[in-house]
Amino acid sequence: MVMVNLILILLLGGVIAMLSERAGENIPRRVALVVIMLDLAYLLSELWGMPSLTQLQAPMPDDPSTWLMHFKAQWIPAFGISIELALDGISLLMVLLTLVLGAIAVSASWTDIAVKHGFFEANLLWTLAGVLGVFMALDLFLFFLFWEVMLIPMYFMIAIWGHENRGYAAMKFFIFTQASGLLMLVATLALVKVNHSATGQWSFSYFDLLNTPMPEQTAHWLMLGFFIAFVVKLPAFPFHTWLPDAHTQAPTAGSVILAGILLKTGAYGLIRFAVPLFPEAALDFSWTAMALGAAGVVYGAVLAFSQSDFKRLVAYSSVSHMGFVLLGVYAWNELALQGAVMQMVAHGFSTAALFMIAGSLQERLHTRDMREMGGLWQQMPRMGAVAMFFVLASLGLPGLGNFVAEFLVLLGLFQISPWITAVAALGLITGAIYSLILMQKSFQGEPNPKLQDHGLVDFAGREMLTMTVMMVALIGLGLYPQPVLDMAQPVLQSLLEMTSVEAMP
Amino acid sequence: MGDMIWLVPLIPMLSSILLMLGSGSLPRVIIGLLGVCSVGAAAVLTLLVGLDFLANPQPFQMTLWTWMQVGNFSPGIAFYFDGLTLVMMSVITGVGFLIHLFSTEFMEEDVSYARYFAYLNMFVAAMLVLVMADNLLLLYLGWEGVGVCSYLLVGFWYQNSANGQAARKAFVVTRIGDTAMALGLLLLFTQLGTLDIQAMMGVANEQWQVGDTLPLIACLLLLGGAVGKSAQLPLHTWLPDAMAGPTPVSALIHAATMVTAGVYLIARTNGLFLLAPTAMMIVALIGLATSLMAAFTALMQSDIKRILAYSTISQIGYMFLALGVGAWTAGIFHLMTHAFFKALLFLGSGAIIHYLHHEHDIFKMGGLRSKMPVTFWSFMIGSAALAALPMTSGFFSKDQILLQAYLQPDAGPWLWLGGLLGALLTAIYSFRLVFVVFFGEAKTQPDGDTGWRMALPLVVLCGLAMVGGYFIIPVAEVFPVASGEHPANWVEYVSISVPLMGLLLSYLIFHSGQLNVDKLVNSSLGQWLRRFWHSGWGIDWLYDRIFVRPYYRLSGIMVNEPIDAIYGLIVAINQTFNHWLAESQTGRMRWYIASMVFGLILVLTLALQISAEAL
Amino acid sequence: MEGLNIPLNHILLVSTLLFSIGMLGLMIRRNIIFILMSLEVMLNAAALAFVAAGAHWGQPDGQIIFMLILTVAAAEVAVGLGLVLQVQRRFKTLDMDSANRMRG
Amino acid sequence: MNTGQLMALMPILMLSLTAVVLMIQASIKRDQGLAWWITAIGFLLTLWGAGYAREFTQPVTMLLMVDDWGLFFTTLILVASLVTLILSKDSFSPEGERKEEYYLLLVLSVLGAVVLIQSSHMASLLLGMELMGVALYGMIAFPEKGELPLEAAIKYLVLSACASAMLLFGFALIYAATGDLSYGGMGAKAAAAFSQEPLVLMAGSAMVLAGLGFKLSVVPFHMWTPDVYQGAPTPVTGFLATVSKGAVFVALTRFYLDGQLYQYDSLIMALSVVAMASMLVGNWLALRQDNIKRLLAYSSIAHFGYLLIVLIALAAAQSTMSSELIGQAITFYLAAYIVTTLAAFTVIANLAGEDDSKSMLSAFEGLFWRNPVQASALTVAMLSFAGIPLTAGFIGKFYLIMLSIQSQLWVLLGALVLGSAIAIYYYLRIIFAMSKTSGTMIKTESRAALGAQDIVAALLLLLVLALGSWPQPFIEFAGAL
Repeated sequence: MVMVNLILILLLGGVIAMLSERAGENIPRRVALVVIMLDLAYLLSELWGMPSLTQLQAPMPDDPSTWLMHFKAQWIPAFGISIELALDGISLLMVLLTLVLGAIAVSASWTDIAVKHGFFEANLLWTLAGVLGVFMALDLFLFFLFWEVMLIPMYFMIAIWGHENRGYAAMKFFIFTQASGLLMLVATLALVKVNHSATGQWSFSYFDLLNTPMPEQTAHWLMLGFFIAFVVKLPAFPFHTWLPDAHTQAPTAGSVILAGILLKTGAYGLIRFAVPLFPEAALDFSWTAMALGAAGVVYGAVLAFSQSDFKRLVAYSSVSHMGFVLLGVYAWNELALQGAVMQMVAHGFSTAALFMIAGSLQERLHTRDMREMGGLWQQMPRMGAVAMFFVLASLGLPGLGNFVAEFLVLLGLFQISPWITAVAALGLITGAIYSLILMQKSFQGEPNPKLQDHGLVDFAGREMLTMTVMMVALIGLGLYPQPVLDMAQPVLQSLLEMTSVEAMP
Repeated sequence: MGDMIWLVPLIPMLSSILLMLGSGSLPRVIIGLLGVCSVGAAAVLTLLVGLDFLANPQPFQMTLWTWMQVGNFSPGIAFYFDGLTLVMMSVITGVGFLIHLFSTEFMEEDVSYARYFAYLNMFVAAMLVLVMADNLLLLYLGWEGVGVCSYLLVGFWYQNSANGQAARKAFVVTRIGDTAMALGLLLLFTQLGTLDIQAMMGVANEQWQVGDTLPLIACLLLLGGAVGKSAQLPLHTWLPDAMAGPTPVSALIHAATMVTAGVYLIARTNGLFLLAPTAMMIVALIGLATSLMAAFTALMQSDIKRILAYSTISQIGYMFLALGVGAWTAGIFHLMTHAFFKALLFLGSGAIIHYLHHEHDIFKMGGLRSKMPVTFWSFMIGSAALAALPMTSGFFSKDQILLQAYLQPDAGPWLWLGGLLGALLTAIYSFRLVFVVFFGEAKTQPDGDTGWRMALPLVVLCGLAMVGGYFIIPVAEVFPVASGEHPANWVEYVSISVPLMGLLLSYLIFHSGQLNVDKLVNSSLGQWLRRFWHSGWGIDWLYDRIFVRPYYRLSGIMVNEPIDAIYGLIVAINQTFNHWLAESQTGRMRWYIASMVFGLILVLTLALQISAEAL
Repeated sequence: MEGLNIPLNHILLVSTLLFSIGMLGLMIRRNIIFILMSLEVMLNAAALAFVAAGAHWGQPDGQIIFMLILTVAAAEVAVGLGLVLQVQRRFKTLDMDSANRMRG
Repeated sequence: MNTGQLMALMPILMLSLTAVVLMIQASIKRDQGLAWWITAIGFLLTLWGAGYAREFTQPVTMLLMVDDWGLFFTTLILVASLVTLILSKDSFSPEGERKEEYYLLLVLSVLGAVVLIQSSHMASLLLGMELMGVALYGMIAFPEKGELPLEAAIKYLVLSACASAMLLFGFALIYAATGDLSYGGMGAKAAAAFSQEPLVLMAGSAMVLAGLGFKLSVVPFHMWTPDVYQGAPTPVTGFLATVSKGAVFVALTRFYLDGQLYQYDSLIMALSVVAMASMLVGNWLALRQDNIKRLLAYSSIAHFGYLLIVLIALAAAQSTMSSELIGQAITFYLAAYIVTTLAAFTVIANLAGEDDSKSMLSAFEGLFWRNPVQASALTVAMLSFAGIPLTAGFIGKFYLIMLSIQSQLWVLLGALVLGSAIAIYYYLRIIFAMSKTSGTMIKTESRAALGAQDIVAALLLLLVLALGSWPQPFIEFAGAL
C-alpha cells in the first residue's frame, strides 16, 4: 500500500497544486515542493523500520516476499491483470532519484514559468507519479500504462511552457515514444499470449512471465519489441533524434525531469524486462546492442561538439552518456551493470544541473545560443564555477559519480569485448572536447560586449542550494558510491543468476 | 607519524575548497596565507613523515576506506608510502611551497587571486594523491585531477580565448593518453584481478613470462598515459602551448611535478615493464627521440617560456631514456634535480616577465645581468644544472643516465650517442638563453628586481640546484638492483666534456660572435631546417591536418543530424501520401462514384479470383 | 412462368448489364436528374434479379423484396427530388460538378 | 406472434409510438419545445423498453433477432441519440421554426438503426438501413442556410443510394445462389451453393460487403465521409458517426456470422485488403487536415479499418480456438468508439455550432484556458482515439492487438501499429492547439454555471476514463452477452 500511496500523494498533490493557483501565483510551486518532500519523507519513514534494508537480500523473481515491498491487487482479472507493485534495490534507487530530482525540478521552475503556474506544477507532479509507477510496476500491463501515461503531462510541459519551437519538439517526443511504445505493447501481449498457450492462464505478472518457454524465433521478435521501446526512451543511437529537440525546447524543469529521470526509465526497462524476460535472445542480440551503445557514445559526442545551442549540446551529451548505459546493460556482468545503474544516478544529477544552468542563462540572456555568450564568468563567477564543476563531472572526472559509472561499465565491458571498449573509450576523449568547448564558449573567452551592461545576476541562495545538493551528491557518488552499489548488488546478483541459468539449459 | 600521511593531500584540498567558497569575501592577505601555509603544512608533514621513514625504512600501506566494491573489484582510497613516494612528495610539497610563495608576489595584482590559489592548492592535493596512491585507480584519480588543474590554470586568464584554446589542447591531448592508460587499467584488472600496484606486480610476475604479449600491451597502454602526461612524442604538442598560463604555474605543473607524472608511473610499475623488454625499448626510444626533437626545437625558439618548455620536454625525454634502459634510480634522480633547476629557471623567467611588462621574446631583452642580479644568478645556476655542467645537480643525474644507457645490452652505445647529442644541444640552447637575455645591450628596462617573496624561492632553488646532486634518494628498495657494471672510463670522460663543449659553442656563437653561423643559417637548407625546427618538427601542423580539421569538418557535416534526415524522410513520405490522398478528395461526386466503382471491382476481383482458384 | 424457360443466369446477366449501365450513368452524368434516374436503373436491376431468383426458387420472397425495393426507391427519389429543388434554388444549376465546395 | 415476441419488440414499439405522437403533436400544435420533450421521453421510454425486452430475448419472426447483444447496442444507440438530442436543442435554436420535423426524422432514423441492429433477414436489413438513411438525408439537409448541408445531403443521398443498389444486387445474387433471404438460412445453404455457384455467391457477398462498407466508410468507399461530416450539422455528424455506423457494423457482424461468410478465404482476403487500406489511407488523410470535423471523418475511416480486424480474426479463430475474445472485442471497441466519438462531437457541437469556420483547428486554440471542461473532454477523446492507456480506446486497441496476435494476422497488426503511430500526430495536433497560450489570451472569466453541454461532456469524459481504467465490469458484461 505504501507504493500506491506514494503515487497517490503525487497525483492528488498535482490536483491541489493546480487548484492552489487561485490563492496566488507563487503558491503552486510551494505546494509542489511540499508534496514531493512529503512523499520523500513518507517513503523514508516507511523504509526506516525495515530490517531488510540494512542487509538487502537478493530479490528472487519467483518469490515476491523476498522483495523490499510487494503489493498486489486484482484489477482486470479477465486478463490476469493486477495492480502489482514491488520495490527492490534498483527500484528504490530510481524512486529516490526521481523524488530528489523532482524537488530539484520544482526549484528549477521557480522563476522560469511565467503562465499557468498551477497547471505546470500539476503536470510536473503527475509526470513524477507516472515515473514512480514505471519504476515500481511489475505487472506488464500496469507498467505499460505508466509508461505511456507519464508522457502526457510531460508533453504538456513541453508544448505549453516550452521555447520557440515547442510544438514540433513536443510532437516529435510524443510520437517517437508512443510509436515505440506500441511495439512494446504488441510484444507484451504476444508474450502474454505465449504464456497463456503454455499455461492456460492469463497473466501479466512479471513473476509469471519470467521463464516463459518459447521458440527462439519468437523470443527474438518479442525482445526486439521491448528493446526498441526502451532504447528510444534511453535514447540510443539511432533512435535518439527526438531528444535534442525535446530537451532544447522544454522548460528548464522539463529538461531536468526528461534528462534526469525519464531517460532512466528506458535503462530501467532494459535491466528489468528486456533482458530477463528473454535472456537467450538478449544474449544473442547483445553484440548489436553494444555496437549501438558504442556508436551512440561517439556519435553523441561528435554531435554535441558541433552544437551552438547550449541546451542542445547538453542534450547530445546525454545521448553519449546513455550509450554507456546501453553498453553496461548488454555487457551483462556485475561490474558493467553496476556501472549502468551508477550512470543512471550520476547522469541524472550532472545533466539536470547543466540543464538548470542552461535555463538560468536563458532566463538572464534570453538566448541559448553560445555565440551570443562568452566571458560570462566575469559577471557570474559562481555560476561559472558551478558550471565548471558539472562540466567536469560530465566529462568523467575521477572523484565524481560519472567516472565511477563509466569506469565500471568499461571494466565490465572489457571482459566481454576489448574492441568495443576501445571504441567506447573514444567517448572519454570526445567527451572532453565537447565539455570544454561548452565552457569556452559560454563562461570563458572574450566577454561579449553586448552583455556588458546587462546587469547579469549571479546565482543566489535558492539556486546555489539546489546546485550544492547536486554537487554534494556527485562527490559522494564519486568518492563513496558503496551505498548505491550495495543497494543494487543483490538485485543484479539475482538477475545474473537467473539469466545465466537460462542461458545454459 | 606514518598514519598522518592522509593529511598531506587533505590540507591543500581543504584550503582549496575554502578559497573557492570564500573567493568573493576573503581579504588578500588571508588568501595568500591560506594558499602558502597549507602547502607549507603539507611540506612540514612530509618532512616529518620522511624523517620517520628514513629512520625505519619500512614501506607501508594505509587504507582510508574502500572506494567501491563490485565483485572482486575493490580499489580503496588507500595510500602507499615508500622511498619513491617520499621523493615525489618532497618534491611536490617542497618545490610547491616555494612556488606558492613566489606566486603571492607574482599574482599580487590579479583580480582572481583567490581562484588562483584555490586551483594551485587543488593541484598540489591532486598531485599528492597521484604519487601516494596505492592502486592504479586512485592514481588515475590524481592523474586526471592534475590534468584538470592544469587545464584550469593554463586557461586561468580565461578572457583571452587563445589561453582557453591552449588549455583545452593541453587537456584533450593528455586525455588521449589518459584514455589509453584507462584501457591499460581495464586490461590489467581483467587479466590480473587487482589494481593494487604492489599486489598487481606480484601477480603479474607469477602469471606472465618475460616477453609475453599481454604485459607488452598493458605496458604500451600505460605508456600512452605516461607519454601524454609527460609530453613525450607523439603527444607532446600541448606543453609549449600550455605556457599560456601564469609562469609559476608553468614552473610547478609544467616543469617540476605534473609533467613528470609519466616518469613516476613507469617507475612505479617497473615490475610490469620488466616483463616487457620491448616496451622498455620503446620507452627508451621515445625518450631519446623526444629529447632530441625538443632540443632542436628549443634551439630555434625566441619565446623564453617556450624555450624552457621544449627544454622540459627534452629533459623528460632523458628520464624516459633512463627508465627505458632500466636506470630507474637515475631517472627518478633526474626527475628530482630537474624539478629543482627547471622550477628555478621558470621562476626566474617569471621574474623577468613580471618586471619586463609581460615581454616573452628573448631578443627584446638583453643586458639584464646588472639590473636583475638575483634573477641573473638564478638563471646562471639553473642553466648550468640544465646543461649538466660538472658539479651541478643536473650533472650527477644526467651523467648516470648516459652511463647506464651505454650499458643497455641491445643498442646501448647508440642510445648513449643520441643522449650525448642531446646534452650538447641542451648546453647550447640553455646558454644561448643566458647570453641573449642577460648579456649584450639592454633593450627593455625592467621595473626592478624581485621582492623577497620572489627572491627567497629563487635563492633556495639555486641552492637545491647546486647541491641537489649530492642527495641520496631512498629508492633502493623500490627498484630492482642495478648491475654493478661500469662502462669504460673514456665513456665517462666524453660524457662530462660534451656539455662543456656546448657551453663553449654557445659562447662563441651567441656572445662573442666569433663563430659566425649566419651563412649556415641563411642557406636555403638552413632556413628550411630553421622553420622546421622552430615549428617543433611540424608535428602541430600535421596533427592539425590529420585530426583537428577533419574533426571540425566532421562535426560541421553532422551539425544537422544525418540520422534525423531518415526520420525526415519518413515524415516526407507520409506527407506525400497525405498530399496525394487529399488531392483525391476533389469534392466532385462523379469522382467519388468512380472510386466506389473501383472499390467494387477490387472487392469483386479479390473475391472471385481466389474462389476461382479454389475451384 | 413455365412457358418462358429462361435460365436464371441469363436474367442475372441482363440485370448485371442494367446495373452496370446505371453505374455508368452515375459516373458520366452531371445533371442531378439523370443521376437520380441512373440510381433508379440500378435499383431496378437489383429488383429484377430478385424477381428472377424468386422465380428460380419458386418462392414469393423475390417479389416481396421487389415491392420493398420499389418503396425504398420511391422514398429515395422523393427525398432526392426535394433536395433537387433546393439545389436548383441555391446553386442555380443542376450540374453536380459545381457542388464541390468541400474538398481536401 | 405471441405476447413474448411483442414484448421483445418493445424498443421498436416505443420508438414507433414516439414517432406517431410527434406527428400528431405537430399536426395539432407546432411547438418545438414540446416536441423536444416528447422525443426525449420517447427515447427514455425506449431505453426502458430495451431493458424490459431483455426478459424476452428470442427471434421475432424470421426478420428480427432480439438478443442481449442487440439490446445492448440498442441501449448504446439510444444513449447516443439522447446526446444528439441534447446537442440539437442548442444547435438548431437559431433556426427557429419547423424543428418538429427534425425530431421526427431523428426518431425515425433511430428506429431504422434499431431495426438494423436486430435484423436477421435481408428484408429487415434493407428496411432498417433505408429508414435510417432516408431520415438522415433530411437531417443533414435540415439547416436552411448555407450551401454545405445541402451539398452534403445530396452527395450522401446519391452515393448512399448507389451503395444500397450494390447491396441489393448483392443480396439478389446471394438469393439466386442459395434461395434463402434470412442470414441463418443462407448460411446453412451457402456451403452447398458454393460448390455449385461459387461465382454468384462470392460476387453477391462481395457486393454486400461493398454496400455495407460504404456505410462504414472503409476505403475505397470512403470518399463521401469528410464532405458529409463537414457539411452536416454537427449533432447530425455525431449521430451519423455513432448511431449509423454502429448499427451498420452490428448488422454486418450478424450477416457475416450467421451467413458464415468467414469460411471463404477469398472474402477474408478482400476484407483484409479493405481493412488495411482503411487503416493507412484514413490516417494519412487525417494527417494534415485542419477542419476538425473532416479530421474526425478520416479518423473514423481508420477506426473501422481497425475494427474489421475482428471479423478477419474471426475466420482464423473459427478454425483454431474459441471466439470468446471476439465478441468482447467487437462490443468493447464499438462501445468505446461510440462513447469517445460522442464526447468529441459534444465538444465540437458546443464550440463550432454550425459555423464552418469555427470547426477549423485554429478556432480551438487556447480552449484549455477558456473552457477547461470541454477541452479536457476533447483531449481525453483524442487520447482515447489514439489508444493511450487509461482511456476506453486503449482497451479497445488492446483487444484488437490481442486478437491479431492470437490469429497471427501479422500484416494487419503491422498496419494497425503503423496507422496508430501516424494517428498520434493529428490527434496531438488538436490537443496542442487547445493548449496554446499565445495570442490574445483572455483570462479565464469566471463562468456562471455549468451548461447542460458541459455536464454531458463531463459525463462522457468520465465514461471514457471509466471504461479505460476500470474495464473489468464491462468486460464481464460484454462476455455475458
